[in-house]
Amino acid sequence: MAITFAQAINKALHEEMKRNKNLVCFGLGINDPLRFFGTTKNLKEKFGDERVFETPTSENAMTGVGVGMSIHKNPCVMMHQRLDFFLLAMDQLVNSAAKWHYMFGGQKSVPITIRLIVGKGWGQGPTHSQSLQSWFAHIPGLKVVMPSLPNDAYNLLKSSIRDPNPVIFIEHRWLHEIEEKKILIKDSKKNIGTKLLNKGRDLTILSYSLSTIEILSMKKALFDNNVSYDHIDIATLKPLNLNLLKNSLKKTKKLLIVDTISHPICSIGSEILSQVFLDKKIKLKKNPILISLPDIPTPTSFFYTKDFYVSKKKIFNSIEKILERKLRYNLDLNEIHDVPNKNFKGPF
Amino acid sequence: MAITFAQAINKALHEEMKRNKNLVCFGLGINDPLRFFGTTKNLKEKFGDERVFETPTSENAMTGVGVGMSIHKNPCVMMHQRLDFFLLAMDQLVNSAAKWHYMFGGQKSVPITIRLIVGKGWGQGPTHSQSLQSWFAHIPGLKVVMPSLPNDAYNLLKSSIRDPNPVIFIEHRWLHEIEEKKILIKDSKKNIGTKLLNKGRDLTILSYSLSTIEILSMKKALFDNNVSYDHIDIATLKPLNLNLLKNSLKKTKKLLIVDTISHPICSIGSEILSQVFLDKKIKLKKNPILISLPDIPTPTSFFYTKDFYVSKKKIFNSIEKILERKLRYNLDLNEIHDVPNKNFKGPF
Amino acid sequence: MKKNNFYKEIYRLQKTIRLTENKIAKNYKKYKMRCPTHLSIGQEAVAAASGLALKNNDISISYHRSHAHYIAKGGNIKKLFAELFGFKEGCSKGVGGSMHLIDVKKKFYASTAIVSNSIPVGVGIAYSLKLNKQKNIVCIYIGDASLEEGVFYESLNFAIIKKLPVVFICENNFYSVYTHLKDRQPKDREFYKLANSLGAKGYRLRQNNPFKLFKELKKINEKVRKNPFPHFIEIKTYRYLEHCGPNDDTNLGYRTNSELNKWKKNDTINFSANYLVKKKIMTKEKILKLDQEVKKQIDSDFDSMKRLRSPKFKDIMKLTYR
Amino acid sequence: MKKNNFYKEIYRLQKTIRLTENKIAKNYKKYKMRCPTHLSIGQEAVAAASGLALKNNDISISYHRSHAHYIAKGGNIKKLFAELFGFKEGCSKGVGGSMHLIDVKKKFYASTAIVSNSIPVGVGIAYSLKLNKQKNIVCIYIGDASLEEGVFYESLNFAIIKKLPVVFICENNFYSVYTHLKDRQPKDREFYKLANSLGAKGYRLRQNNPFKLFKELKKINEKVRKNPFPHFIEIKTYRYLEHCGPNDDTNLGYRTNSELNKWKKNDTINFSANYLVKKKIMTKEKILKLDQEVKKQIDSDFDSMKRLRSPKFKDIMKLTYR
Ligand SMILES: Cc1ncc(C[n+]2csc(CCOP(=O)(O)OP(=O)(O)O)c2C)c(N)n1
Ligand SMILES: Cc1ncc(C[n+]2csc(CCOP(=O)(O)OP(=O)(O)O)c2C)c(N)n1
Ligand SMILES: [Mg+2]
Ligand SMILES: [Mg+2]
Repeated sequence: MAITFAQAINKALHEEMKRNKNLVCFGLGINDPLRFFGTTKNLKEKFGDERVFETPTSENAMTGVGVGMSIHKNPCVMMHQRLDFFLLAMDQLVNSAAKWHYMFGGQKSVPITIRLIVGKGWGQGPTHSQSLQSWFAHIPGLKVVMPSLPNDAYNLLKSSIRDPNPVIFIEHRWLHEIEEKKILIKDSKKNIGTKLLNKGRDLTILSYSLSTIEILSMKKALFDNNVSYDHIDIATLKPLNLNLLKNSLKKTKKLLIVDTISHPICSIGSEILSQVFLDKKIKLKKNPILISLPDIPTPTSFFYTKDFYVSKKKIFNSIEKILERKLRYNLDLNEIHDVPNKNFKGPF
Repeated sequence: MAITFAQAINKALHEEMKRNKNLVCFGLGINDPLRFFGTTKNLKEKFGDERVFETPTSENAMTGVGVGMSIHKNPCVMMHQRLDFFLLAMDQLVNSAAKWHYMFGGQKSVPITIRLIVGKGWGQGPTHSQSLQSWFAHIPGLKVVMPSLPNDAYNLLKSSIRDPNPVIFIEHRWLHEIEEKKILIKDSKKNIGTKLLNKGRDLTILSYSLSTIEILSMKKALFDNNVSYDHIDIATLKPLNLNLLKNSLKKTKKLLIVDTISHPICSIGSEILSQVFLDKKIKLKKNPILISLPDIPTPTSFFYTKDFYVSKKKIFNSIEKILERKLRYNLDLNEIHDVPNKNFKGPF
Repeated sequence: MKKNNFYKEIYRLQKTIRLTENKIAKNYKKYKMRCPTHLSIGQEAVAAASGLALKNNDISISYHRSHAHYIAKGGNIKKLFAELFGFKEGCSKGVGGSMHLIDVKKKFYASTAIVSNSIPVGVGIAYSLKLNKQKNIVCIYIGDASLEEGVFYESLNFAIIKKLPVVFICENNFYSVYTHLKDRQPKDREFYKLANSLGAKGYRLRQNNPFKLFKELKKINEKVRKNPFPHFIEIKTYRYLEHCGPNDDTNLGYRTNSELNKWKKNDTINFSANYLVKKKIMTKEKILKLDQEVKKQIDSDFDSMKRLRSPKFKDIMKLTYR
Repeated sequence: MKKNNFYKEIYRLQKTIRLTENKIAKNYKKYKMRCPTHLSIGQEAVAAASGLALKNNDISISYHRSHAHYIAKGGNIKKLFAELFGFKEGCSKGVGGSMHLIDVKKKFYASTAIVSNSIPVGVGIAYSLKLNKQKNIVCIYIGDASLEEGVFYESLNFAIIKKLPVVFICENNFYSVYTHLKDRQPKDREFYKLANSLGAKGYRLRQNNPFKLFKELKKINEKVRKNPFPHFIEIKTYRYLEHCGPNDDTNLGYRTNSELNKWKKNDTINFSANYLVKKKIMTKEKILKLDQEVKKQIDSDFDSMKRLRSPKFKDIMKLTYR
């Protein structure tokens, strides 16, 4: 039976709420009629509205409340329908959650998982589409997870919830309807989350979150062109484990990083490049390429976003450049660039 | 006549306040008895307390107030005695100041300069010592400036104030007492701020802010060891102009980045490395080295900070590693690691 | 404004807002206005009365549900439509969308999308007005959820200690998205009393008679103009459509049809029309004529969108910095 | 506590706090306690009365000026000294310093250095207590500047709608660093009234008679314990020394000697000592003996620091994550 990313999140939340009677979930919209894009369906019905509660529009306080609950007896999952709103809570995140365990000498840790949804398309515009994973990765004390497929969403959300440290769990809104055949249950104690999605010789493509789905959708075209590539999906951005990447690079000696949901400067992409650059054991045959969003806020208009967002064409072109040969590919001209699928009718 | 960094800031503020009758300065502590580490001396006396005003402890609102003043008729300089407090204002910084000009179609810009002081030593600890330049550099719409010497502080503060865009102006607390012989007045319309402080053949050392002072203090020792190096101080971090660095690297083919006031992940250092790595025209002879703080919050204790902060020894060792030869150097064993100079007696 | 003329103007403004919003609602489902859009249908009286109570050089600033405030301050309706469609001719060049409106000439300074985000910006403008000795005021529109964000309190505090010429107009429509006020704030909280004890001057006005509301607001504005000080005005109101988008939403179950119908029965536009007739300020026929005039203008503004061309990303690529 | 025993306990606690802080002040200038340190000398009555009014399993949480609250909740004084010196034996292993104290066993849950930062954390603990059906309360200490941060209002609002067992103790010492309250908040603002109109229960108590204060707080705490609901208590008080550090600071000119002396004349520790004698609860001699006992213990705690060894960074390198 197929399961969507949103259903996988929902399943993980149900199981963890059942498993740990102390776990609490809260957020603005958690109990709305659509149930937080379907991810919190039946949660309140099952576990009551003391453990699953709606909040006032008070992002900073609610983050602190989450810290308080979780240093006391109640680990929690906090959620925000847009990452952008969470900018109000940076004091509690950085000065409290991230540092608590350390600055109080290791006596209390903060088992909080913070789900942040990243918007795209349908005019989300400058303040409803930001994805700040590199901010979070910069802060010691936080972990950062960004799964791309339902299985990882499920397993990583479970391990994040069980992690005694604060975990930022970022979901791209366009992933919610992505399906996989079934859920394979992994060991939920570890933040797994780096894996090989395709195996080849000539090129290593690294991606995460929505970018991974984009690369997956190009699989056939690349196959038809005899492009033999390693495709690595990296779902745990902090702590960043690049072993798989580095091993791959020793073989392919060519690197393309596809990070279509981040601005370029001081990004996860830059960080990965710099770590590869610093490593003595890796010598590339060609300069790597990093694809990211332009260093410009997201525009609202349908017309502008078309070129603001990274097109498949651009990814194909980058591969051509690295491999130094032309590829043949058909782009679906009926595809609309600002919706995740044909049924999506906005607004969020 | 020698002038300190703090005096240079003060001089720039006086001149700009005089030059532009609409300019306003505000911040918590701006009119305190010590006058914001001496940087706002006589400002209130000269320009009155409507243009130079103390604020309540309301970082987020005051940032928005600054945006409001500056989109109307009054450009302004806002200041925070510690960068850490400014975490409360990320919504107004990122969702308002950085995006205003863009998201309203280029009709109103936000000429605000935000001075942030970074603490170090004397037990500033986890929440009074953070330096988040890479966060700010990640956000399109912001500029980021971090001078190391009085001349740059003076000229860059003036150009920042005249810049029609929001500029984050970060001052390391330990720079305030640094002296230069005299102020050379530059064209204040441009954000200059990358310069060669030493010229050589074998190695390029890049640094900014306090790290630059640290490298300058090693000049004689490096000279005595016949180390021939380019020393580049990069004071404007966003927009980042790496031409000088790249030209230097074409010559030296060896790179050491000294960034002793930032955590490593997704840092300015990583960004610079990645940009060098992406550039086809640069081939290094050795892997570069990036020196930064460990990925751990700042501890408070005198004993811990000794090894938490980057020592001169570590810098020397890195140079030895890149040059593949031993250096002779004396470390001042009387130097106390947690104060900028012998007169400093805390607490801030 | 000529004596009694304001009656007509308020009515015209209410109608203009209603018909503009209806036009958007009706056409939204063609999926060409692709951005989150919060309509003010049901809340027009507040915008109309408060907008007309401002002088041309007064400034207003608003939140995500801002079409009405933009229009009420004289904002260009063609540019509003163009903004929703994402054309370069939009009031924000299509970059901002429905939640980021601006009309610099008309001194509608901005609306923003993050709850309470525009509040301190409005207060900063007021500080600037004071510094420049301008005799103008700033009108800051907020929703009821704004009182849940700390920045509201910080901003109001600053406005009080600096005695700034700001008038907060709080449109209390009881809901924040799908959540009723009683689940977000203390049950017996009275906004105007809270404003008082924070140190501002609090008022509670009603929308049911927009003409009366206008006069009350006008009086308050003149007071603030003379003796700058933050005033806070709560006006209870109600949105007829869903939180975001063009549809009815009582089927979702978070509010009842009977609640909605109660407000619809007291629709302020109907009230205004009836009032004008009853008080013999306008005849039924004149009103109908005015309605048609308004409708025609809006139709023509909307139709003009067809003539606009798709803009290109490169048109705005240089806009990040000035 | 035995009947009347609380008199002695309050006095002892006041004295303990005063002498501990004095000890720190006197030794700070040897530059071995190298961290920003905010002393509570002058404010002991609030800490002593409120600390003793809590039960062992009640929780308290505080702000940057927290030594007194830590001690009043039973916090280990040796570990406090060690924390200031930066030893591994400190209550936070030397990682946090003066502004980050904790004593988990005594349920002093934390103090933090960012103004108002610990408030929502305290409220979260209260939510957790409620969920776990514990009959305990959370005492959140704040300064007067806390009311300038929005998060205070957000947190209080949440505590009210969830009916949480929290007691805010606001130590209003009139200053935030060098700035008087009247330059930061509306002149005639009354904190307790503001709390009331936010929807909490507001009180204004006085420190002048610490025994009375204790009884009043005790009563409020029991009320909250029975019917969980946020209570807000303002107590005016005064710090004798500079904002941060061990010195007198009237030379700076932001406050007057006469203001300081007025408060010193009404020193609450003197009051308590006199009261005990007058009410024949303790003789002068007994008090002197107690004083000496307290002093001896503090001296010995402080002296024990000499025996501690310098810790190494690697001892705490693994502490960032659990
Ligand atoms: C900081 C922040 N949190 C959450 C949201 C999501 N959000 C958008 S509109 C809205 C409701 C606001 O309610 P109210 O202020 O009463 O205005 P109304 O929509 O009722 O007009 C919310 C919570 C947001 N935009 N910003
Ligand atoms: C968010 C933030 N802004 C500024 C500061 C600097 N600061 C440290 S203590 C303090 C004064 C706080 O005053 P109050 O709450 O009255 O406590 P008091 O020091 O008087 O006990 C300030 C502003 C800070 N620590 N945090
Ligand atoms: Mg509402
Ligand atoms: Mg105070």
